Amino acid sequence: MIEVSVDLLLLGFMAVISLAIVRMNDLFAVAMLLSLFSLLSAGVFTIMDAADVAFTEAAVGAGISTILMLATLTRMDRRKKSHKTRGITLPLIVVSVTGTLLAFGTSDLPALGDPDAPIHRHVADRYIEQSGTEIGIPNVVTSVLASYRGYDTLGETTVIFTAGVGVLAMLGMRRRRKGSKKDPR
Amino acid sequence: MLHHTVLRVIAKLLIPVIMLFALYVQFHGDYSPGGGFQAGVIFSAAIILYALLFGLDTTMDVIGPDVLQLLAAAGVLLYAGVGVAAMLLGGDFLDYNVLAHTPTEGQHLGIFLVELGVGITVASVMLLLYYAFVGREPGQ
Amino acid sequence: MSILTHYNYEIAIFLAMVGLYVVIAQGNLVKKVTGLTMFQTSVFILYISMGVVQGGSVPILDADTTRYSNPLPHVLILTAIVVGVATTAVALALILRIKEAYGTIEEDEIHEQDESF
Amino acid sequence: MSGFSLSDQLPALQVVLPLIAAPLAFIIRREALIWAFCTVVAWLTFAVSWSLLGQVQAEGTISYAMGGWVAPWGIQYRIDIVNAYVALIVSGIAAVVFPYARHSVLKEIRGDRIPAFYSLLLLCLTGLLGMTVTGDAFNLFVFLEISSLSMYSLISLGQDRRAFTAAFQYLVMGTIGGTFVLIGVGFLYEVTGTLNMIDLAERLPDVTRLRTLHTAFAFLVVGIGLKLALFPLHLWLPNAYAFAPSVATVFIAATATKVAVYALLRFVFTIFGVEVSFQDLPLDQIFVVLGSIAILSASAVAIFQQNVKRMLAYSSVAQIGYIVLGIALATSAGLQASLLHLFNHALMKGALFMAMGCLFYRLGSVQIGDLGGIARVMPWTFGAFALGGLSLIGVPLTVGFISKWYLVLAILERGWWPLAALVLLGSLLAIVYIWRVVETAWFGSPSPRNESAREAPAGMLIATWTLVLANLYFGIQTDLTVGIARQAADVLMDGAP
Repeated sequence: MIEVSVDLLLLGFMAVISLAIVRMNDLFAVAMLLSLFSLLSAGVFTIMDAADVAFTEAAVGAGISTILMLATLTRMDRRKKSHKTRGITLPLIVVSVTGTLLAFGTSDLPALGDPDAPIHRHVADRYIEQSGTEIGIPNVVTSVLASYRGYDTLGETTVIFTAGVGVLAMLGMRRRRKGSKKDPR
Repeated sequence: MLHHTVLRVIAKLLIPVIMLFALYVQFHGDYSPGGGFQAGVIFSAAIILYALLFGLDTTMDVIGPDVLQLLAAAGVLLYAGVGVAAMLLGGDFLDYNVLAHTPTEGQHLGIFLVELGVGITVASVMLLLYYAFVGREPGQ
Repeated sequence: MSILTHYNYEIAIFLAMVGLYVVIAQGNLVKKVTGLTMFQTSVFILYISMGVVQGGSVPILDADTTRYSNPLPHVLILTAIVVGVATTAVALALILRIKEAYGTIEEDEIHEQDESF
Repeated sequence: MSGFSLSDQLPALQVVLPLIAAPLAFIIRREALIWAFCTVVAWLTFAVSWSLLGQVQAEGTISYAMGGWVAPWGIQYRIDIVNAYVALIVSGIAAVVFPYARHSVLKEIRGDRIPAFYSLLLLCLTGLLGMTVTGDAFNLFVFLEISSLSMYSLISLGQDRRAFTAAFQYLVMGTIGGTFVLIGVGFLYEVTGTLNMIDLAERLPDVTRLRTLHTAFAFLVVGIGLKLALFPLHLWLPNAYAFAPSVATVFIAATATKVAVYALLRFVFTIFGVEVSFQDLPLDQIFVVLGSIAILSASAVAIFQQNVKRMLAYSSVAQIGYIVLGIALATSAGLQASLLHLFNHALMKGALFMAMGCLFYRLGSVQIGDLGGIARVMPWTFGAFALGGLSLIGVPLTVGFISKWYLVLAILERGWWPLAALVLLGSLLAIVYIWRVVETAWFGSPSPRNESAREAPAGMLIATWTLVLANLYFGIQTDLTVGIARQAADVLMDGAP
C-alpha cells in the first residue's frame, strides 16, 4: 500500500506543478518547475520498477534539459508578457477531445499490473526467460536495448547526433579567442 | 570571474568522482541500471560543472569543439561499425553472435562496444550543445 | 510494485492534457517547449504504467526473484526520452535565433512583425 | 555461418549506407569532397533500392532480421512491393537532388555550415528510408524522429528570418504528431503484446478491447496526418516549404509527405485492415470530406500567393487531397491512383521546386513581382517550370495526366461522380495559379536586374531537366509505374499475408 500512496502523492505534486506552470509568467520559475516535474516523474518511474528509465529521466529531464533551458533564458526577458488576447476556446476544445479520447482508450485496458495482460504474455516473457542464456547479462533492459532491439538504439544515437548537428548548424560554434580570459557570462 | 574559492576546491574534488561514476555507469550497465546514454550525460555534466566555475574558454582549451565533433561522429560510426563488422563476418546487421567464438562472448563484446559508442556520442553532443548555447554570439 | 489502480492512467492523461494545453494556448515560445516536455513526460508515465506487473520487481535477473516488470516499455521509453531531449535542444536553438531575429519570443508580436512587411 | 553475401544484406544497407555516410560527411570538412561523397552515396542508395525492387518482383517479400533476432522479438525489415516502390521514389529523388545541390548550397548556406547541411540531408534520407523499409511499429517512430529533427534544422537554415518561425511551428506540430504516433503504437502494443507490424496484423482480429483499439487508430491517423499535412493539419507546411533553403525544399517536398502517406497506408491497410478502417470506423467518409476541402481550399489559396514557392506549397496540400481521396475510395483502383500519384507528384514537385531553386540562385527572390520577363532571360529554367506546371495541371503526355486519369476512373468505378467533377475543378484552379506565373515571366517587362541575369549553372539545369524529362517519359511510357502501383494496391487491399 505504501507504494501506491507515494505514487499518488508524487503524481499529485506533478498535477499541482503543471497547473502552476500554466499560470506562471516568470520563465526562470517555469524552467525550475519543469525540472522538478521531471524529477518527480523519475520518482514515479522508480516506484513502477523502471529503474533505468528513472535514472535517465533524472539525468536528462532534471539535468541537461534544465541547463539548456537556463542557458537559453539568459538571453531572454525573464518575464513572459501576459497577453490576454489569445482565445482559449479552441485549445480547450482540442484538449478536451484528446483527453476524453485517451480516457476512453485507457478505460478498456486490462487492470494495471495484471500479469496476464497480453502486453506481458507475448514478446516480453521471452526476454525475461531467455536473455540470461542468450545474452548472458542480468540487466534485461540492457539486453533488450543493446541486442534484441539494438537497431532502435542505433536510431536513438543517430537522433542525438542529428540534434547536435542541427543545433550547430543553427547556432554555429565560436572559435576560442586566443589569450582571452574573459568569463563567458 | 568571481573567485568562489570554496566552490572551486569542492568542484576540483568532485569532478574526478563524477567522471569515475560515469565510467562505472558505463561499464556496469550489464548488472545494474545505467548504460552508455546515462554515462554520457553524467560525464558531460562533470565537464559542464568545470565550465561553470572556470569559464567556457578554459574548458574549450581542455576539450575543443573540433575534437568533440569528431567524437560525436565517431560514436555513431562505432555503433554502426559493429553492425557492419557482424555483416562482414556472415551475420545480419548488428548480429553480435558472430563477433566472437561463442554467441554469449559475442553478445558481451557487441554490447560493450555499442554502449561505448552511445556513451561517446552522447557525452560529446551534450557538451557541444552546452558550448553552442553558452558561447553563442549573435551574428555567428 | 505491489498494487495499483487505474488512477495512474487518469492522472497521467490529465498531466498530458495540461501540457498540450500549454503548447496550444500559450503564445510564449519557451512555454510552448515547456508544454511539449510535459506532454511527452506524461505519455512516458502512461507507457511505463502499462509495463507494471503486480508483485514484479526491477527487471534485473536475480536467482531469488520470479516475477519481473515488463522490460520492453522501459526500453521504448528510454529511446523516447532521448528523442524528447533532442527535440528540446533543437527547439531552444530555434528560440535563440528567433529572439535574435525578432527581438521577442511572443508569438503574436512575431506575427505582427511579419505582417508589417 | 554462410559468409558475407551482398544481395542478402541489401535491406540493411538501404538505410545503413546513408546513416554511416552522414557522420562522415560531417567530419570531412572540404566542401567539394563532401558534395562528391554525398552524391556517390545517394547513387549507391538508389542502386540498392533498384535492386531491392528487382528482388521483390522476382522472389516476393524480403524479410531481414536486425541483429539476427527473428520477429517478433527483434526488429524486422520487411520489404514488399509497396515499400520497395516508395523507397525507390525517395532514393531516386535523393539521387537527383545531391548533384543539383552543389551550386545552390554554396550560394545559400554559409561556408561553415555546409558540412552540417549535407550531413542533415543524409540524415533526413536515412530517416525517411528507415520509415519506409521497417517492419516494426516502434522502429518507424524512431526513424520518423530522425527525419523530423533533420527537417526542422534544414528548414531553419533558410535566408529569411521567417525560416526560424516556420521551423519552430513545424517542430511543435511535428512533435505533437510524433507523440500521437507514440501513443497509438503504445496502445497497440498494450492490447497485443507485440510491435512487429505483421504480428500486429495477425493478432488484431482477436483483440476484444475495441475501445483501446479504436483509440489507437485515431491517434495514429491524426499523428501521421500531422506529418503528411492532411487538411486541416497542414498549417506548418506552406511557410516551411517557402522559406527553407532551395535544396531542402526540393528534397522535403518531393519525399517527406510521400513517406508519411506510406506510413498511413501501412497502418490503415496492412495492420488494421480494410474492415476495421472503413467498416467499423468511418475513415472513408472523413477522408472524402477532408480530401475535397483540401483540394478546393488549398488550390484557391494558392491563387493568391505572391511567393511562388509558397504557392507551390499550397498546391502540395491540394495534391495530398487527391492522394487522400484515392485512399478514401477503399478500392484497389483508388489505391492504385494514390500510389501512382505518390510517384508522379514527387516528379512534378521536384522539377518545379528545382526550377524555383534555379531562379532563386540568379535573382535571390521567388516573388511573382520579381519574375517579370525572366522566361526570355532564363529560357531553360523557365521551360522546366512551364513543363512541370503542365504536369501539375494534368495535361496529357505528362505524369500529372496519368494520375488524374486513374483517379477519375477509380472514382467513377465507385459511382461518386461529383468527386470526379471536383478533381477537374482542382485542375482548373491549377491552370489559374500556374498561368499567373507564366504570364508574368513571359509577358511581363523585365527589370534591369532581370535583364542582366544569366541562365542557371549547368549542374542545376541538368538535374532539373532530368526530372522534367522523367515527367514526360513516365507520362508516355506508363507500363512500369502503373504496373507496380497496381501490384502494390493489390498487396495493400489483401491486408496481412
